[in-house]
Amino acid sequence: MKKLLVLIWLLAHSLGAMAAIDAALLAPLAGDDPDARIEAVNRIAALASDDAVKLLHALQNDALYAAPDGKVYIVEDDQAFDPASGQKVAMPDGIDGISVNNRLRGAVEDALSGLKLLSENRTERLAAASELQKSASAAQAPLINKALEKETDPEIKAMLQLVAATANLVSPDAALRLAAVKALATSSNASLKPVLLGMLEKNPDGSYAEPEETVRVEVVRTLSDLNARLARTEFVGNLFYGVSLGSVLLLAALGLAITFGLMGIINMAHGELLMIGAYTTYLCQLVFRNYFPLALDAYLLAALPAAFIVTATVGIVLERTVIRWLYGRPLETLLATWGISLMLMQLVRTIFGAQNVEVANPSWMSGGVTVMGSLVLSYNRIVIIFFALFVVAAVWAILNKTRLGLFVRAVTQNRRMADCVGVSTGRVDMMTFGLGSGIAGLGGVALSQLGNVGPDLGQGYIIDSFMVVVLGGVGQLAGTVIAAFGLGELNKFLEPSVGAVIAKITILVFIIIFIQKRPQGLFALKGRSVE
Amino acid sequence: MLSVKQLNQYYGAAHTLRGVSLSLEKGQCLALLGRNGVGKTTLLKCLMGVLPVAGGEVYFDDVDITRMKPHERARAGIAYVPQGREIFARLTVEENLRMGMAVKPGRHASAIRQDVFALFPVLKDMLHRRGGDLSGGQQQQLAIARALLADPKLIFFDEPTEGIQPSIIKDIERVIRLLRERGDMAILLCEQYFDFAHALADKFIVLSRGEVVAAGAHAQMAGDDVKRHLAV
Amino acid sequence: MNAAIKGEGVDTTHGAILYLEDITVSFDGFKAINQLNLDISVGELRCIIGPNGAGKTTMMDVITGKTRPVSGTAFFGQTMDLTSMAEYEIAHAGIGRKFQRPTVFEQHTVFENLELAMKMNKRVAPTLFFRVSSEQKGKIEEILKLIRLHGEETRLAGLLSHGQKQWLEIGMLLMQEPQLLLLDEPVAGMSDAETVRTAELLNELRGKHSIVVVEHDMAFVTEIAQGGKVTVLHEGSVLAEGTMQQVQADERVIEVYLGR
Amino acid sequence: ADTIKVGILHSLSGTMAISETSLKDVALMTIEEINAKGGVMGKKLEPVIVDPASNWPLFAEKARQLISQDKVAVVFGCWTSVSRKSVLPVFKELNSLLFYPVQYEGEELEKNVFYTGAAPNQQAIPATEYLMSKEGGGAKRFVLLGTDYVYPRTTNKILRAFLKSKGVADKDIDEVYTPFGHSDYQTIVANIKKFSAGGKTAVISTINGDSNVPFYKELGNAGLKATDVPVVAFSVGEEELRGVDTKPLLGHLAAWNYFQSVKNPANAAFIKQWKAYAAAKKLPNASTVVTNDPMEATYVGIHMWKQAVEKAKSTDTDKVIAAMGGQTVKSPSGFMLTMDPTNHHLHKPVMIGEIKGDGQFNVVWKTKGPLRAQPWSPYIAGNEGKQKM
Amino acid sequence: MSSSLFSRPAWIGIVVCTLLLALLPVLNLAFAPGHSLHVSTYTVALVGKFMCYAMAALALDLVWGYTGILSLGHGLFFALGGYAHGMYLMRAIGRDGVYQSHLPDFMVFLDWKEYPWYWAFTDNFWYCMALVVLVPGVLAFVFGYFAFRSRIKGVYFSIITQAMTFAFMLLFFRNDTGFGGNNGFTDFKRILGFTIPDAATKATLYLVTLLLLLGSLLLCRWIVSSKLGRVLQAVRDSESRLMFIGYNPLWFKLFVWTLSAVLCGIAGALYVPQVGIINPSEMSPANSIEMVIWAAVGGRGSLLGPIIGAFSVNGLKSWFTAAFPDLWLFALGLLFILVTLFMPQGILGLVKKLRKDREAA
Ligand SMILES: Nc1ncnc2c1ncn2[C@@H]1O[C@H](COP(=O)(O)OP(=O)(O)OP(=O)(O)O)[C@@H](O)[C@H]1O
Ligand SMILES: Nc1ncnc2c1ncn2[C@@H]1O[C@H](COP(=O)(O)OP(=O)(O)OP(=O)(O)O)[C@@H](O)[C@H]1O
Ligand SMILES: NC(N)=O
Ligand SMILES: [Mg+2]
Ligand SMILES: [Mg+2]
Repeated sequence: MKKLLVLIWLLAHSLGAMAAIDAALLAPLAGDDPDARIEAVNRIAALASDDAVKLLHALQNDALYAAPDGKVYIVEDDQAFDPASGQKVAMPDGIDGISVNNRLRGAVEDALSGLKLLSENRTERLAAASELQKSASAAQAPLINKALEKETDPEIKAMLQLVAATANLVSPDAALRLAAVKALATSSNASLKPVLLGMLEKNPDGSYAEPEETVRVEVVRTLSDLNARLARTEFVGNLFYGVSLGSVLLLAALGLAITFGLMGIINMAHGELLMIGAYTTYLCQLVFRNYFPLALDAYLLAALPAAFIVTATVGIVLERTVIRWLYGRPLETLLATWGISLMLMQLVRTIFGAQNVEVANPSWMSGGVTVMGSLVLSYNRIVIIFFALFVVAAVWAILNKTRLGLFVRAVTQNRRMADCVGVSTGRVDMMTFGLGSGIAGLGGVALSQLGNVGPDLGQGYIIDSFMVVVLGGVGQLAGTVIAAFGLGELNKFLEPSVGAVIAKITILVFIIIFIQKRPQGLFALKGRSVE
Repeated sequence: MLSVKQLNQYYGAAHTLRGVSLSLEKGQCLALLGRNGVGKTTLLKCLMGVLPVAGGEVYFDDVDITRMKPHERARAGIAYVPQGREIFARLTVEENLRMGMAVKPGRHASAIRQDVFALFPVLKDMLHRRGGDLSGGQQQQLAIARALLADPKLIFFDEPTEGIQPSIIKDIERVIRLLRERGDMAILLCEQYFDFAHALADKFIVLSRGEVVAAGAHAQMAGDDVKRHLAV
Repeated sequence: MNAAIKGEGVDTTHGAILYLEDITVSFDGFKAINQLNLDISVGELRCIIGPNGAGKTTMMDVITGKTRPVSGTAFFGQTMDLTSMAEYEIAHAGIGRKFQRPTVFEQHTVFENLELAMKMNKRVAPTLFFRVSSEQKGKIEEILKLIRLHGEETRLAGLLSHGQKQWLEIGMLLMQEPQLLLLDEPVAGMSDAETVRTAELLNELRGKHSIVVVEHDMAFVTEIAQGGKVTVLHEGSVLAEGTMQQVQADERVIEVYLGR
Repeated sequence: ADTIKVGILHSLSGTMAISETSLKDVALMTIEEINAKGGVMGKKLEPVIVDPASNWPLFAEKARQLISQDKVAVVFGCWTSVSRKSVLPVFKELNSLLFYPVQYEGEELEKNVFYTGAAPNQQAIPATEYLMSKEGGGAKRFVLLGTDYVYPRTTNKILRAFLKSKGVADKDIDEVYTPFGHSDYQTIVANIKKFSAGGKTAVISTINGDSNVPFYKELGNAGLKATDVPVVAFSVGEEELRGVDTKPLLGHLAAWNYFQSVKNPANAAFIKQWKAYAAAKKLPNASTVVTNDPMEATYVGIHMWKQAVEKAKSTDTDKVIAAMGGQTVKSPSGFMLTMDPTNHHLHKPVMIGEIKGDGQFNVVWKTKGPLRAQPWSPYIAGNEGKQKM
Repeated sequence: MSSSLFSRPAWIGIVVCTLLLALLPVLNLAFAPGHSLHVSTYTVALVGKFMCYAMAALALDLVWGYTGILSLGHGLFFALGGYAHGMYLMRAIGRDGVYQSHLPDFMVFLDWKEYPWYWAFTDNFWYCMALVVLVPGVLAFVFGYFAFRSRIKGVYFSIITQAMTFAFMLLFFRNDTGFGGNNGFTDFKRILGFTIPDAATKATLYLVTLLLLLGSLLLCRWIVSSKLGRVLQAVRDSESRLMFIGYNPLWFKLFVWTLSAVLCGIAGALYVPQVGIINPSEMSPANSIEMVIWAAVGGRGSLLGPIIGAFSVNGLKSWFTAAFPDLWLFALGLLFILVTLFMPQGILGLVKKLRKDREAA
């Protein structure tokens, strides 16, 4: 409905005519009659002037204020402007923000996107067109046709044609409807489905909602195309979600793959190292917010080395003070690291409070890219997938291409002999544990971009991390990677049909059964060397 | 080169080494003899720094190494072929050999010297097999090769012929002889196989219940006194 | 449960206690044992020699069920197919083994090691209700003396020296009273005098048990082989078989094993 | 004794510490305030704090310890319904008093408990009505999304019955549960998107605790805006939003009986007092502390108990219970709240707020005055006539 | 291992402790509150709970300390025993619940009209007691059979036991599963007709727990000091060697594993009426890890150690959570670290060492 109003107004007035905003038009905005406010928005939009756009933007961004006398001002950086004249004015007393609720905000958005459809700027038009794709109605046909006439860009044109076709579905002209249904065969807009299905339904009197047989045949065909496309989208979606979950599991588990997988420390404080990594990210954000607000989006890049260093340092301190006395007694490490875990959690709780702290995605990681019509792949998840692969590659290189890697493996297999051939085992232990902890810190940076940052963050990942490492085969990096992505995919393909809990239970049962088949995990070592 | 004075060691309350003293010069081979359980391995472990000593002193090149860690001794030029091989079971043969070069700075440790393969050809065929999968004798060869790769100044052999086929025992004998004759190394050979030790040693000591009960030069080695201490 | 687990009645009517036929064992394509054939007669003491890596230990692994061959058959007596039995079934059927590396229960005392090995019904309930009889105690004493660990029976086995562990393991083997003893390098790490003692012990056991000994100590092998057969393994198959003199004179054996 | 002991039973560690720690602090602040004004009947209040560590059996043990060992006169505590259920038998057995400050599912009336949070008709039902109204977006389809435990289950059962009574068909309602601590909402958000293709959809979220942040982050990144699919939450308040970047959440809703953004002198004083207290006690993040509904409910509860004790002139449980009925407190929500003598629940106003960029709420709807609680929802068959103790 | 498992002082300690523990409820009933000899109901309840934990720790020691099988899932058996007993206790509430229905409250608000099939006969106390033994026992047997047959060992075994308890926790958290979801069972009224809050009922439950704890201790002692005990330790140290001398480790492991699960289940069953609630968080992996910690702190592989550990860790926890509500995690965490570093054999190990040192001196 609201859209219809906007568009009628837009048409009724000659587009592009410049007119100052009448104060009378503004007055209802400050009032509290919701319908009047919406009508005011629409009338302002109909002015289609730069001032109108500016005003609507101000309304959208909570920058529109009202004085006690009912006059409306735009306030920017503690400066008040009169929207009617655009002049800077003295800040009136008792000025208060005009509150916007969802309904009004929706109306403003629609008005703006209608205006943008005729904008000079291609990106704006494109955005407006894809916005319209989500919900188009018959009343929009004239505007869309008008925009279509002017439009030269093929991509936007194709979009608008689909929008026009959607609008034509309810046209009284059967030929138009037929053409529309045909045109929509390439659409992947899920909200078409109920509309098309509705055309196939029978009225109470037994006649079809869509009277023409030929159109109905076409509807069935389009529907099956649409369904196929949606199914494909869903499949790709699940695939992506699985990879994404897998990369999270992988980042959570990688550090443990080193401290537990290679060094044999049942590190129950691993989760807390993730948490410390996440809190370091938070601190980096704070520092940037306070000292480099202009470069705020770069805080994450600074957080990576910072988190690595902080967690590696914590790891090294733990190793030197506690863990180093426990080599060769893996179960004791469970006990001591459990204690460490409790202390670290409480420490963070004491310093930062029990509540979660806010870590925002930098703007380049907010939102997502739309593919296949409707599937949104969020940037933060895409970035994390690539980040996970990068970290794995780095760890792999360190362990297999450097002497440190060789020494680590030698020390864990036969500490005493490694010492006897000249390896400073203490140093290697320290560096390895530091590395594993640092990697956990990097994992924490990634996790901070997806979920909570709170004292309990680590507890949510510790079990999964152990499952991943064990399923992959202790000490097998490749196994860890495959296990993480395998579990991610399995989870995401199960979840739509059975729900999150049963999916998780199924996965745990799967792990139990899988270990029966391969008692040493996915990449089991075989032969005498194991005994 | 190596000089040990009045070494004492305890396992709990058990006094395993009682005032053991010995000395060894460059180019010499000292045979360490004794029955099972008299403390031979324990002595080597103490000299390598794997076990702490309760009393006594160990000098290597006139440096007091009594309190040094094993890896410090290894870097100082001591290599060890332990009883029971102590191969890194899940490293490949190649990686095991590389570990032998752990004492050297990274850039000198890039390639494995080919002469060890001349000595133990079987290792060349097995380079990519895991150390733990090898047969007992193959592991023993690997352990010796690993020790030699460190280019040590002093080397401890703890029963190097144990489980080795006769032809390779001869090879090992040749190797040790070669090392001795090269003259740049001191060798401490702990051995139960008397003939083997006899063939190589310049001098010997016999342990019994942790005490040196006989010592002497090569010539006295075949004497009855030694036999008595070795008999059951 | 089959007869094997009760440990009674190995059918040796054809005079042989162990038959290996065309056994092949492969590790990732590497043939550790290749078409191996071997018979051991009842009461025989057979020495097996061969280069390091010839497959001697692997052969014992096959006999004791530790390693499964990719092809071939292994029979204990006429009826028991070893390739289809579990390790404990084979042990219970009457095959005892001493490993190349001494393996004893390090956290148990010497006495307990022997007690655990002792021949008896080794299922859960009998074990739970077991009490050592004085006769059994006597037997353990006897073995303790034999392996010269008398007076050490309350020490933890883990604290023994290498050679003492070897002895203990032999003692455990004897407690099992097996029909067939497999000894993998029993004198490795023993002094010459001790080696002589072991040879005496084996000579004593000769005839009471069937015995297979793997050793590299030629003096020892000569001592115990006496006139009996010696088998030389090489690259997983039998290279030569005969008396000690014959084998030692064999050019191929000298070439690959004894050296010049 | 010259002091009156009062117990504080909130988790200071474990998963619930996130929410409950600030209730402990508010309780301490209120006690300090009362003591500063002379205490109760001339005696100072002495708080006894224990940490039940988010462990339900430990709640029972600690409750028993407070009552029988420390001899407290009253206990302020609990957050989750399960913790309340686990301590109930103890309070009944030892005939002691519990003040419970959190919104819950109803279906309960206990003589020993005073409920200062909302019952479903004081939160869930008005919020749903709002979503169906023109101003609220006129939602026709509903996703009932919750954490799988008694509070969301029961609330959704009531809501389903309510929606049915408003003519919403079963196929237009989707009920989804996730476990506590669930953190991967990709599939669920994708499903919401799919479901919303079928008509104007709103999400009613009874997600509790840690899961809210990942849920909202996913929602924001998937491009589901409040103008498309509004989400109304019953367990997300100012405190929870401290841990979230709220820019992508603009316009999503929450229903409570109090918001920090409510403007009135009582609230201004309450906020000021809390901020000063946080700064004085050097609470972590003292500069950014916020107030929220359960904190307000705690504050009100303690004051009401004080008034009742003074009226009864005794801390004896039965006397205090008798005196509680009809007590009123001018609350920071701006309304005079009354304790219902028959059902031990507060009469509370209902407010609906939209999330703003600064983590506060913009109140877009509220009731004219306080509503009486209906702990036994009339939408559930068999509950008629159960509204009294 | 020495054949006389408990030394003379240990026996004296056991007898003295048993008598002291038995005395607690008597002092509680015999003396009025305020009397200097009075022991508070709270203390008695607390000690009752600790005894249940001690029994679980003892059961864990049998598999971990003696057989080397580290279970990170024993909380599950404890909880299942608790749930089995809890089913009876729920049925015994009758129509006294909030909804005054014959069904438990949670079934009413899930709209269930009848008991699901697996609740059949649970109104019978003895049937539920059978379940207390059978449910953990059968589950452990089946799980153990497959795991041990596949020769799953070490951390692999530990992790799948953790997966098992985690899976069950998620399952029980679901309300649809029919065990009360997150809330679990609570608000019990009576047992075998006796009112649960009654002091006499409580004292009886307490004494039954004490007797069963003592019984379990003696049973375990008998087992570990038999030859079977030595076989178990051999399983721990060298399983493959054991096979080559003719033992099938599968049945030995399965025997102790199942027995341990059953003991744990019984402990859980005793716990529920005394604590008054059972819910799925008992199955959380953290709870199982805590059990391991009790055993380790006390000294594993010694039977008495885990009991001492369960009492001391839980005692400290109870005290700390009240005395230092903001800091107790530091104290507890530090305790675990210090015990590991300085008392590798736990409290009992330290005591033994001190005694030995004194004898030596
Ligand atoms: N870790 C230990 N703890 C206690 N006693 C030990 C330990 N290791 C060895 N022993 C004892 O110390 C003594 C010396 O042992 P050692 O291994 O040095 O003997 P050895 O001379 O090398 O014997 P072998 O020829 O059998 O190798 C033996 O009696 C042995 O039982
Ligand atoms: N699990 C395995 N994986 C790979 N190779 C193996 C494995 N087990 C044995 N081998 C190889 O099989 C060959 C035979 O080994 P085996 O141990 O049987 O030799 P052996 O005759 O006992 O030698 P030795 O006299 O040195 O003890 C060796 O080359 C060994 O490296
Ligand atoms: N009552 C609640 N929010 O659990
Ligand atoms: Mg030795
Ligand atoms: Mg061999």
